[in-house]
Amino acid sequence: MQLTTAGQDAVTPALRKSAARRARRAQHRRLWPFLLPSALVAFFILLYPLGYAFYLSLFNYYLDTGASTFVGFANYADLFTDTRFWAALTRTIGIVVAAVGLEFCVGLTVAYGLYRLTFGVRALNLLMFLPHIITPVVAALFLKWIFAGRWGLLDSLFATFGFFAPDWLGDPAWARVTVVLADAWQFTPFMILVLFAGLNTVDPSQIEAAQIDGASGRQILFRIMLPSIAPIIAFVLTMRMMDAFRYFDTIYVLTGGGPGTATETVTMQTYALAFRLFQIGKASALGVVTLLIVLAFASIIVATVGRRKGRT
Amino acid sequence: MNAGRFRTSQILLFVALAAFTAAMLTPVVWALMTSVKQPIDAFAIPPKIVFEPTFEFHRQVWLEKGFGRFLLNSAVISLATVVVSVSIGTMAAYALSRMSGKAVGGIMLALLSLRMFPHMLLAIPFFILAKYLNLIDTYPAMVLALVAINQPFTIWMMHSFFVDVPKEIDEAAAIDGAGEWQTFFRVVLPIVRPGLWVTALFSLLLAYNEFLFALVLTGPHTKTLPVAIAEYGGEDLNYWSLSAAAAIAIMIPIVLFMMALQKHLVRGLALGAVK
Amino acid sequence: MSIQNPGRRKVIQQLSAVTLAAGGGMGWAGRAFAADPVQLISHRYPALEFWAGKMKTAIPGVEVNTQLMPFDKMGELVTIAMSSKAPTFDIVYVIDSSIVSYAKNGWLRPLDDLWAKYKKEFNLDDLSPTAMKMCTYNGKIYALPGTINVMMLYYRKDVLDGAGKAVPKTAAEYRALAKQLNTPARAGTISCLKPTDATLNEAHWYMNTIGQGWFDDKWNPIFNNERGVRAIESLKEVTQSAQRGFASAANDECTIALQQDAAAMGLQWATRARSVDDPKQSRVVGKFEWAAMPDGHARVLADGYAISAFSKQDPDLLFRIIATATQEANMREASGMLVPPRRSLLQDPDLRAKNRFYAAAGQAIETATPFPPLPEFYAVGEFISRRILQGVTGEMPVKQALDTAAAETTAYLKDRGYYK
Amino acid sequence: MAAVHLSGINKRFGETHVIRGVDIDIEDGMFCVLVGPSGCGKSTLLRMVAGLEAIDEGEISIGGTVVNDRPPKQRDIAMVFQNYALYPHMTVRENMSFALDLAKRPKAEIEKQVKRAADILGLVPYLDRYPRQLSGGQRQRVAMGRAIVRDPQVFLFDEPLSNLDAKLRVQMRTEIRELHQRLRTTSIYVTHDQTEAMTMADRIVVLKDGVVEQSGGPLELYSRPANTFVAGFIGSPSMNFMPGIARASGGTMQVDLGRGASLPLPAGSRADDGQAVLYGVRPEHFQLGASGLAVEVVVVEPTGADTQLYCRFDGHDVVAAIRDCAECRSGDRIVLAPDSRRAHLFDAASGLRLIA
Repeated sequence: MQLTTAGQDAVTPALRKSAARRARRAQHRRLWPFLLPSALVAFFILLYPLGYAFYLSLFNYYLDTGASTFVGFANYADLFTDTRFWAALTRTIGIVVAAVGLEFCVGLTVAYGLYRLTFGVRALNLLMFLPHIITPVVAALFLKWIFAGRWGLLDSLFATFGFFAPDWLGDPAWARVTVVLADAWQFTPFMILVLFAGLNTVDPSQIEAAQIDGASGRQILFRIMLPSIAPIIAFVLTMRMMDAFRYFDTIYVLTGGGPGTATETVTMQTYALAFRLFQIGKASALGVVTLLIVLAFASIIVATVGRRKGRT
Repeated sequence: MNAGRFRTSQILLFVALAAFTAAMLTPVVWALMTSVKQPIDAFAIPPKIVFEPTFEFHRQVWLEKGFGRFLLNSAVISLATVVVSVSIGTMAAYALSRMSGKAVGGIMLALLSLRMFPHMLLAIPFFILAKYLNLIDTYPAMVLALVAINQPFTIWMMHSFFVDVPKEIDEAAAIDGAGEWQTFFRVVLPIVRPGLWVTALFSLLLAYNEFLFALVLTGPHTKTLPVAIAEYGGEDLNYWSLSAAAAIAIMIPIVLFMMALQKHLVRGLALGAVK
Repeated sequence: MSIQNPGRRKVIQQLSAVTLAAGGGMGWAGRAFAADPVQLISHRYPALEFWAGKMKTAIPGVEVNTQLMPFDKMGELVTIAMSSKAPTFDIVYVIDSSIVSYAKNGWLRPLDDLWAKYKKEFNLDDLSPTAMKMCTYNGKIYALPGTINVMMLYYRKDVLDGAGKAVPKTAAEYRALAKQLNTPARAGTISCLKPTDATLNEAHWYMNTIGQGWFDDKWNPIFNNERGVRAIESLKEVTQSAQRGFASAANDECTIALQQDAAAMGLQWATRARSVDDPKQSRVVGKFEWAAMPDGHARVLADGYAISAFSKQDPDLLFRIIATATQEANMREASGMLVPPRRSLLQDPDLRAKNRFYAAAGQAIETATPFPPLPEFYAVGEFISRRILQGVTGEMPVKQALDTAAAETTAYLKDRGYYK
Repeated sequence: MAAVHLSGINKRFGETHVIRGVDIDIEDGMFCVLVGPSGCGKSTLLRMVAGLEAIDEGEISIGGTVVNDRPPKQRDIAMVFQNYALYPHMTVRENMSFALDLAKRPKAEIEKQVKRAADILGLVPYLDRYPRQLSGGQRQRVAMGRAIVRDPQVFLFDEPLSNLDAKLRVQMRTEIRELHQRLRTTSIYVTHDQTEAMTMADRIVVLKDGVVEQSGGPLELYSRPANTFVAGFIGSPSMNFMPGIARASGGTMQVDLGRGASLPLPAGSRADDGQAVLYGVRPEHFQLGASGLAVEVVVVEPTGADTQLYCRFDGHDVVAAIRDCAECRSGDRIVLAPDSRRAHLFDAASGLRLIA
C-alpha cells in the first residue's frame, strides 16, 4: 500500500465547495417535504400578513374610509417624535421587566420548594397551574373582582377592618403594580412548571458532589443547578418577555390603560391607533417597531445566557 | 441528618407552598363563589362568605344561552388545531433539527418574530383572507389561523426535543433501511413522545383560549367559548354572573385534560424543555 | 339550522373539511348555506337582548342570527368587516356617534325610501324627533331607533333627606353636595373614568354646563378654552368625593357602587335605573330617585338598527324585521329596560306609573345635549379622553392636557380633510 | 459478503481537509481495523463507507459495485455505533428485528433471525427488556445483535467498545473476534486503541491526519513499521526513539548516540555516514547487559509478568520491560542492551524507516 500525500489539491476550491454543497443540498432535499406544510401555512397565513402590515406602514391609510396615500417612512418618523409612544415604550419595558422578573423570582422559589418537597408535589403542582389555563379574557374579569375599588374582594375585605388599602386600579403607581401582579398571577404557574421540570433534569451526582464539597443548599442552587439549567431559563425568559410585550387583554379589562395613561402599553397604543383612530398605517408601523425592539431584547437574552452556558 | 428536623422542615415547606397555592387560587375560588351568588351578594361590602347559593346562572349558561354548542365548537376547533398544528409543526421541527447551515438559524428567528407581532394587526389580514376564501364563520378558517399562530411555538418546542435525540439514532435507522419518513415516524417521533404531549397541551391551551381571532373569524355557527363568554362582558350584572358560571365551565375540560396528562407533562418538560 | 340545534351532520361536515384542508393544502370546500339567514350584530344589554329576541321571530320563516357583544368588541368587528366591504352583517346596531361615522364611510344604506313606504304601517311618525335627529346624517335617515338613552342624576332620597339637602339644581350645587355627602364608607358621588368611552360621557356634562361645548361650528376645538379648563378642573374636584377606584370604573363598576350603598348619587344612564331597584342586585331597593342633571346638558343618545350597505339581503325584508321588532307593542313590553323613543309611550301614564324613572328621563331628554355630530368624534375622543384623564389624575396640568388634546385633535382632523 | 475498495477518497469539512486521497482494499471476509489518534479521519472514512457522509472525491465499492450515490439502506451494511444508538422506545427484540421488519421480511424469518442472533450473543433472557433496563455490556451486545440479524455484506464498527470498562472491553474484544471467525463477514472496525487493533485485526490501517500511514497485518506493523508514527503508535509501551548519528567506523556502520554510547546498525537497515537518525527499540527488546546504554533508573513498575523500568539516558526517557528484574531500585545505574535484530532505524528528518 502506498503512502499517500496531501498532494491531490488539483481539485479547484470551487469544485470542492460545490461537492459539499451538493451533499448538503441532497440532505436538505430529503427533508424538504417535512418542512413544506408548515412552510405553506407560515408563508400564506403569517408572513403574508406580516409583509402586508409592513407595506401598510408606508401609507397614511384610514381603515374606515379606505383613504390612503403613500408616505414612505413618515409613520415611523412620526412615531419617534411622538412623546406618547416613548412614554408607552418606557412604561411597557418597565412593566415587562417587573412582571417577568417577579414571575421568575417567585417561579424559581416555588419550583425549588417543590423540588425539595417530598410529598404532595403532584397535587400542588396541578393546583398551582390552574391560573395559567384560564381563558385570558375571563382571567382579567376574575382579577377585576379582586382588585376593583370598594367592592373588590381585597378592598372590601380590608375595609371590613376599617383599613383602606391602596386604590389598586385607581392610583397611577398602584395600577402599574396591579397590572404587573395580574400578569404574574397568570404566568408564574408557567414559570414554575418549566423551572420545576428544569431542576429535575440536573444530574443528581453533581448535587451530591457539591454536598460532599460542603456547599449549602443555597450555594448548590445558585452555583450548580441554575448554571446547568441556563438554557431553560433563557427559553422561559425569552418566551415570557415576548408575550409580556404584547400584554393587552388583561390591561384592557382592568384599567383600559388608565388611570390617565398610567398603564398604557405599546400594544394598547397600537390598539388605539388601529381601532379608535383607524390609522392602520401608523398602527402597522408601531407593530413593526415593537417587533424589532422585542427581537433585539430576545437576542440579548439568548446571547447572554448562551455565553453563560459556554462558560459552565 | 436528623430525621425529626427533616420532617419538620418538610412540613413547613409544604405549608408554605400550600399557602402560596391557596393565594394563587383565590381569584378562581372567588369567581366560583360569584357564579353561585346573586349579584347583590357577589359584590357585597364586606364580602359575603356565607350566602344562599343559586345555580341559576349555571343553568342559564347551559340550558338557555346555548353554551353546549359553543363548547362543541371550541372542542372541534381546538382539537383540530392541535392535530394539524402539532403534526405539521413537528415535521418542520424535525427537518430543522436535522438541517445545517445559517438558513436554519434564520428560520428559527423569523418564527420567533412571527410570535411577537401584535395579533390585532394580524386580525385584519386574516379576516380579509378568510373573506376572500369564503371561509368566514367556518371551522377551517379558525383552525388555519390558530395553526398559523401556533406554528412558532410548536416548532420551537419540538425542535428542542429533537435536537436532544442523538443523530446516531437517525443514522442507525438509515442503516437499518429506514427512509426519512420511516425514521421520523417509527424511530424519532416515538422517542420524543413525552415532549409531544407537552407541546400538544400548550397548543391546546392556546387554541382553546384564543379570543381575538375567534372574535373576528367565527360567527353564529362556529363561535367558541371565549368569545361567547366575552359577549357577556358587561352592561348588566347578571351578565357578570353568567360570565363567571361560563368561565368555571370552560376550565373544567382543560383541568381534566391536565390531570390526565400531568405525568407526561413534567416528564416531557424535563426531557426537552430546551435543555 | 339554528344555534340551539347544532346539527351533528354539519359538525362532521366541517370537521372533515378541516381534515381536508390539512391534507389537501388550500383546496377545500367553502360553505354553502341554503338560504342565508339574516345576520344581526349588536351591543348587548338587557334591552338589546330583548330586541334581538324579537327580531328572531319578527317575520315568520326568516331566520335571524344574532351576535351580541360588548360595545368596543362590536365596534372592532364591524370596522373590520365593513372596511373590507364584507356582507357579513345585514343589520347593525348603531348609536348616534356610530351612525354619523358609518354613514360618512358609506357603510350604511339610507332608509328614506323604506321609511316612506312603511311610515304608516309602523306609525313611524310617533318616533321622538330628538331620537330621529340622531338617526339622521346629511339629511338622510340611516337608522330606526330602539331606545333613547340619556344620562341622569341618580340620588339617594334617604341620604339627602337625612342630611337635610335638596336635589342640586346647578352644577355648583352638585359639586358642593358631593363634597358634603362624602364619607369613607359611602362616596359623595360616583365617577366613571375608565378610558375612554366612560370618560367622554362624563366629561360631556361638565364641558357643556361649565364649558362651552367641544367644538365651534367649524369643528375647531374649544374644549381647551378657559371655561373648558374650568370644566375639567371641576371634574377633577368632584373626583375627590367619588368612590374608590373611579379611575378604572365603567358603567358596571359605578352601578355596583350605587347598588351596594357605596355612593350617594351620581351621573348614570337611564337604562340602569331598573337595576338599582332589582332585589337580586341591589341593597338599596326603592331608595333611589332620579332627576335631570343639574343645568341639563347630560349626554343623550339614540340607539337603533341600521342596514349594512354591503348586505346581500333584501333591504325591504331587513327594514320590516327591524320595524316589527321595535314596534310600539314590543316597546311597551320592554318599557322597564329602556326609555322608548316614542312620544306616545314616554307620555303614557301607565308606563310612567310602572317605571319611576320615566318622569326624570323625559325631563333629562329635553335638557340633554347629544355628542357633536362629527363623524370622527369617537376617534378624536381617544385623544381627548386620555388627556382629560391625565389632567384628572395629575399626570399633567389640566390646561396643558387640554391644549395637547386640542392640538392632537386639530392635527388629526386636518389629516382627515377638515379646515380647508 | 464482499470485498470493499476505497480509492482516492477525499473529504473536506469547510476549509479542513480531513481525508486526503485514501486508498484501502479490504478483501472479502477480512477483519480490517482503522486505527489512529482522534481526529485522524478514521470515523469519517467509516461513515463514508456506511453512506452517512458524502464523498467529495474518489470511489467506494462494496462487492464490486460503486456505492458512492447509494443511500445507506441500499448498501447492505450493518453498523455498530460508539454509543450503540439503540432505539430507546423499542424492546431488545424490536431493536433487533427493526431492519428486517422494514425490509418486509416474513414474520417467521424475522423470528428465526432474532433467535439466532440472540443465541449467539446470549441475549435470549433479555429480549423483552428495554435498552434502559440493560447494562452497558448488554446494550453493546444488542447493538451487535441488531447488526447480525441483518446478515449484511459488511459489518461496520465505530469504536464500539470505548464506553465499556476495561474488563468488559477485553471480554467483548474476544467475543467480536469469535463472532467474526464464525460469520466470516467482511468487517471494518474503527478504534483509537492500538491494543484492540493488534488483537482483533486481520489487517490494520493506521491513519494520521487523513492519510494512510501504513497498512498491513498486525505483526507486520509491529515488526516493520514504515515510519516513526506507526512505530510509536503500535505496541505498548511505546517504542523508544533515540537520536543519533550514523558513523562509519572500521567498515561497519555504527550509530553514535552520544555519551560514548555507540550501537551497531539494526539488522536489515542501512544509513549513510553522518546521517541523522533515530534508533528505535521497543521496551521489551532491551536486556540487562554489559554493553549498551548506561542509564539511571527513575521509576520501577513491576507488573508481575515483567518489570517496567523508566530510565534516563542523556536527557531522554527510556523505557525498558525486563523479565525477572526484582532487584532493581530507583537510582540504580544499569546498562541496557538493545536486541539489534529487533531494533529499528529511522531517518531523523522524514521519520521513514531506513531499509537496506
